[in-house]
Amino acid sequence: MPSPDKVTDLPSAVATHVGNGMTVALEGFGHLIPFAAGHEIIRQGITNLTFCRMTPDILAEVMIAAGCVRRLVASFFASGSAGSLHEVRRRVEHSDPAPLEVEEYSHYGMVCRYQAGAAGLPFLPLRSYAGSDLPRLNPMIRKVADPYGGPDIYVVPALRPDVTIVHAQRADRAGNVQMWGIIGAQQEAAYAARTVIATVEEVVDEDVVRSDPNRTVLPSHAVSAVVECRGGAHPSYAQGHYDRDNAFYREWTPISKERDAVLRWLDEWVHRVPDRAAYLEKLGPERWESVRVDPRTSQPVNFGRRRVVA
Amino acid sequence: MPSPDKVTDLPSAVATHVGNGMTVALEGFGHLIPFAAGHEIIRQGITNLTFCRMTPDILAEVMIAAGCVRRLVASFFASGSAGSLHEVRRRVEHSDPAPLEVEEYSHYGMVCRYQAGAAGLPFLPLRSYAGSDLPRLNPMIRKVADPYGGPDIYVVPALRPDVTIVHAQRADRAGNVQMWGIIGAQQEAAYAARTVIATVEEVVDEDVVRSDPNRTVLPSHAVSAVVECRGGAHPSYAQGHYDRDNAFYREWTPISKERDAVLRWLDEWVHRVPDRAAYLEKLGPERWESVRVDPRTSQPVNFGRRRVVA
Amino acid sequence: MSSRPVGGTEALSDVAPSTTEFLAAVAARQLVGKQRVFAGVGLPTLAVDLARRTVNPDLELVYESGICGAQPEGLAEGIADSVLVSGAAAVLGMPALFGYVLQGGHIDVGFLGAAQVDRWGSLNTSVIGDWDQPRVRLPGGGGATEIMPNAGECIVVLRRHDPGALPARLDFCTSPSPVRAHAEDPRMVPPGHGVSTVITPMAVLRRPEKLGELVVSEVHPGLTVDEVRAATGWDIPVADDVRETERPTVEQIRLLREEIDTVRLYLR
Amino acid sequence: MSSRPVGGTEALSDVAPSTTEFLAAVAARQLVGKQRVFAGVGLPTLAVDLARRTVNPDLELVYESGICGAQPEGLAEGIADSVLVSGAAAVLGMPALFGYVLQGGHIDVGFLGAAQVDRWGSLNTSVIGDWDQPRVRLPGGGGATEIMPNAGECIVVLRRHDPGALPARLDFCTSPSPVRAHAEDPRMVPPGHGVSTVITPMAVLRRPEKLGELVVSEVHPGLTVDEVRAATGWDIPVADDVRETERPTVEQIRLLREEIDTVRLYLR
Repeated sequence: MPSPDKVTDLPSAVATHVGNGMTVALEGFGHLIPFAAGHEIIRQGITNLTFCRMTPDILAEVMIAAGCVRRLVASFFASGSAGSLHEVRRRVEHSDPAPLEVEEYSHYGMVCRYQAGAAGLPFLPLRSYAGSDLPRLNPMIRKVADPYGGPDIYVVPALRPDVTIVHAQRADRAGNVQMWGIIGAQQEAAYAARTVIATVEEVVDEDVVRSDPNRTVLPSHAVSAVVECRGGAHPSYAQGHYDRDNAFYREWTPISKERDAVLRWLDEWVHRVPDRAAYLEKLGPERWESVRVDPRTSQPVNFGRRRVVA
Repeated sequence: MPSPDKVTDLPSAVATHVGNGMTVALEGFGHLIPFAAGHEIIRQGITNLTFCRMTPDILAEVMIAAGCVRRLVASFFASGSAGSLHEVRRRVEHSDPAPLEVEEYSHYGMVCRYQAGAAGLPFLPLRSYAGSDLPRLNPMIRKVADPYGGPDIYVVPALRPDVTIVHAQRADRAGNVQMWGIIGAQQEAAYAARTVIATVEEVVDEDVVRSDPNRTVLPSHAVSAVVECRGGAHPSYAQGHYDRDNAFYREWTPISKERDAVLRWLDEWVHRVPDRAAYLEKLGPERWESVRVDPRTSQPVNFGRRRVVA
Repeated sequence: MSSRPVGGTEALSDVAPSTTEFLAAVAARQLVGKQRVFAGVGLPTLAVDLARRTVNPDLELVYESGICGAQPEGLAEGIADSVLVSGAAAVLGMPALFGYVLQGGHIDVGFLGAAQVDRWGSLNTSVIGDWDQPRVRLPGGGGATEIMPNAGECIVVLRRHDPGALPARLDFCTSPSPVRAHAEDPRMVPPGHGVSTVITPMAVLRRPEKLGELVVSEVHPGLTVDEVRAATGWDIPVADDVRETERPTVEQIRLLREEIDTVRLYLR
Repeated sequence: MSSRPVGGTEALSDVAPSTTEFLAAVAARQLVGKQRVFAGVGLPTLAVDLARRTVNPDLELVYESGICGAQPEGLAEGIADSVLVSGAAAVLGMPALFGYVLQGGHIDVGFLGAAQVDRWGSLNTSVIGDWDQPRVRLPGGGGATEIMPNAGECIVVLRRHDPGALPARLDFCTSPSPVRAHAEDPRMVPPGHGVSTVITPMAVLRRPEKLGELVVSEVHPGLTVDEVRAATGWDIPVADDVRETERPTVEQIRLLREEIDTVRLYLR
């Protein structure tokens, strides 16, 4: 059964689908963070993005520092689990070198926004925010009356990115994307978007994907472009492929503290690096060895095959 | 790590958790239908149930015929994909031998009801019902105003069964339940319930489950009792274990047409059969051979193991 | 599966098609150029299989059971058949399938059946007679209530063409046309077109306007426009370019009989 | 993992615990009899690990990243660490984790951090200073805004005890106490208790009533009730049965240093 081949390279995928002023979501909750795609957006000099990401982190820092982002829509602003995002802080606290618009929700608020966007709904309700200051500062968090007689309940509006970019372990050429380990809200963020780019560790034969259809997080109809991009989540990780580069995260904090250091880093690791292969080469085999993981494979399950009746 | 052992037998699980007058959901969308559990409910003479099942089918017919059910909450009333449910029809069309209350939604309406129940929400919105006669007949389908200025939208109320029963391919003794193939709305129906019984083809070692945590549909905290019950979905199927017994479905139609025939069938196949093992024995090895499937296994994925730093 | 091209022009000769075969062949032709179809069981199963072997090898089959991109090795006996799962591209839970795939707008065509279709393409699949004490209790809305507003368009296949199946007024509206949604609230008109095509044993009816009504578009060989109109429960308009329905080709019939439904599960 | 019982009574002698060790040991003791804990990174990681090795080997660890029933082979450097995934009982997507597990009421205890805690146990994790031009921009709500109303109870660990961290008035309320929800609308009071316990470097504060305020419950060895009250930003009441905080045992400190955090990731 032939299917349209969606495999392309990252510069083409970004050039085709990401433009100035768009609303762009790059998701991945501490896992499978699409760093390579973010770097390509920087290299292409795309600006004025409304950048959606539940957990802005080093990826958000570099994209903001590079001037790609006008507005940040997010729910937790920290590097890794707790470290400060100094580039974000400079802009928010001192408008240095420029202000940054921030639209803030909680994690589940963002998840519900993506869910509503994915399901073509105007909003979804959630049991948060009663008594919080967040709704006062974010007028998009509203309340509806419960038609079944219960108390009012807060709702958040659908989020519909122009483009969502995710990284995954594998996809076939048609764009059926499989991931495992922490899958976060990627399915929702992708279905919420008009266009989806999936970077993957491996493009695999469709037989691999079809041997385990329950593993598919994004069916091909939800995906516009597939890019094979080994190591595309570094310095975050890809479960079973390579581990998080914790040393990188620790090294980032002093860089983050000085804007000039961030810009130097961008020059060295993004602008002067044509693609992820070159980035990994620059990183070097020793560093890569430090994040290698040993095998621990899932036990296969049987999907069965109907026997031909003689 | 010791965990509470939730493995029990089916009579104990049903006797402990299912009582007269309860709201009980038995879910499984054409796959993994918990027939064995339904038969046990019949054997225990439980009555006055509000029986929730998106697709009432032969399972609903036999439970209704046996006098277990007062009210049916559902979205598609047919045997398999299209055959009439004559026991349901007799009651609805002629109150023969007694009336049956029916509360009717669409499929997604039921899914949203379970989702709302699972998530502790009073209701969820969906883009159905505008112009339909269903809301006029079912006062639980209501509308809310969109606080973002869009048109009104229909909502359905949370459904919170006292007990949800599902069948799955496997679980560990702690109650981590894994299924594959069609997974329907079982996760939602289970999380919506106060109590969950999972019947499974196999109780497996926790290492099997933990080798593939993304396969877990119900973590142990959502499950009260685990029952090993091979063949527990017959005449429906368990992907990779045995196929649907299509002959059984075809044989059912003439039985369904006469209440006496249904009662005779109940006597022979439910009341006089102590448990599923006896049922399968009565079914016979030849019949079982007719639903056997050949292997077609998933390709394993690597979850990785962190290397010990020397 | 084979996808060898059909010799689409040779006339049908000695192999007289059954009504089912005729309907399946007509239905398959509606799928030219479509990407994703929400397929039901029975006649739609034959139609999508035939379409994939003839006019549209890339057609993606999606089932309300959660299966996307099915590549069945055998004929499915239902929308939840294990043969649709083995080798599929994806199996999603129902919240994702109904919420993200269908309500999210990814389905081009939904195939629906119905007991009654009215002039606006609203469907009754719930009851014949009164709701409280129906003469016939039908299966109900199922997924059709969602497919109708959310699929790009819906194709209805009817096995009868008479004023009972095509009445002036439905006994019950299970799956409303956008016309009825508009009547409830003009702002609640759904994204989908609603019913675009009704295929009956007598004719092909089409509804070109989203808020318009059905017209007689094609009349099956051997029947007249007047016969079709007389068998319809309202005064149905006739398209300016009404024509005779294209007959199934020999190759289409051969595929249905010799490759698709060799066990005569649906071909009767 | 080892779950050998702790010799819980011997006095701590020559191994002086650090503040982190002390807080972790106090926090671990709060987990007696609890089933499922929503664990954060840092001190909570030490606390839940210590609890599983001592007072509660069956404690189920749930992370907002979707992981249930983690059995890490190493110390996790974050709530999304791959070691939490490998060998876990389940990994769920975030809609299921936040919707069904947390909002559905399956979490007994949530561990939270905060920049500021007020007398009702409301938390600020958003900004110090004004929202529009904050002096310090903090990480924000994250999952805490959901954990607060939906977990059975919340335990807050603070690394400071002074009127800045425990102010009379929050600069911003990110995660409200049920008291604040009640003030907005008495019908919107959430299912969870809110903050039950605040563990600081000086004391253990408890909030026994869901709509009540924090009281000084335990004072760490070497400190007085008056010192604790003076370091608190409001006139905090003192429990009738206030007592000295139990010291970590030698075995608890040994476990923390020699088995749990051998690389001194969090023990500083």
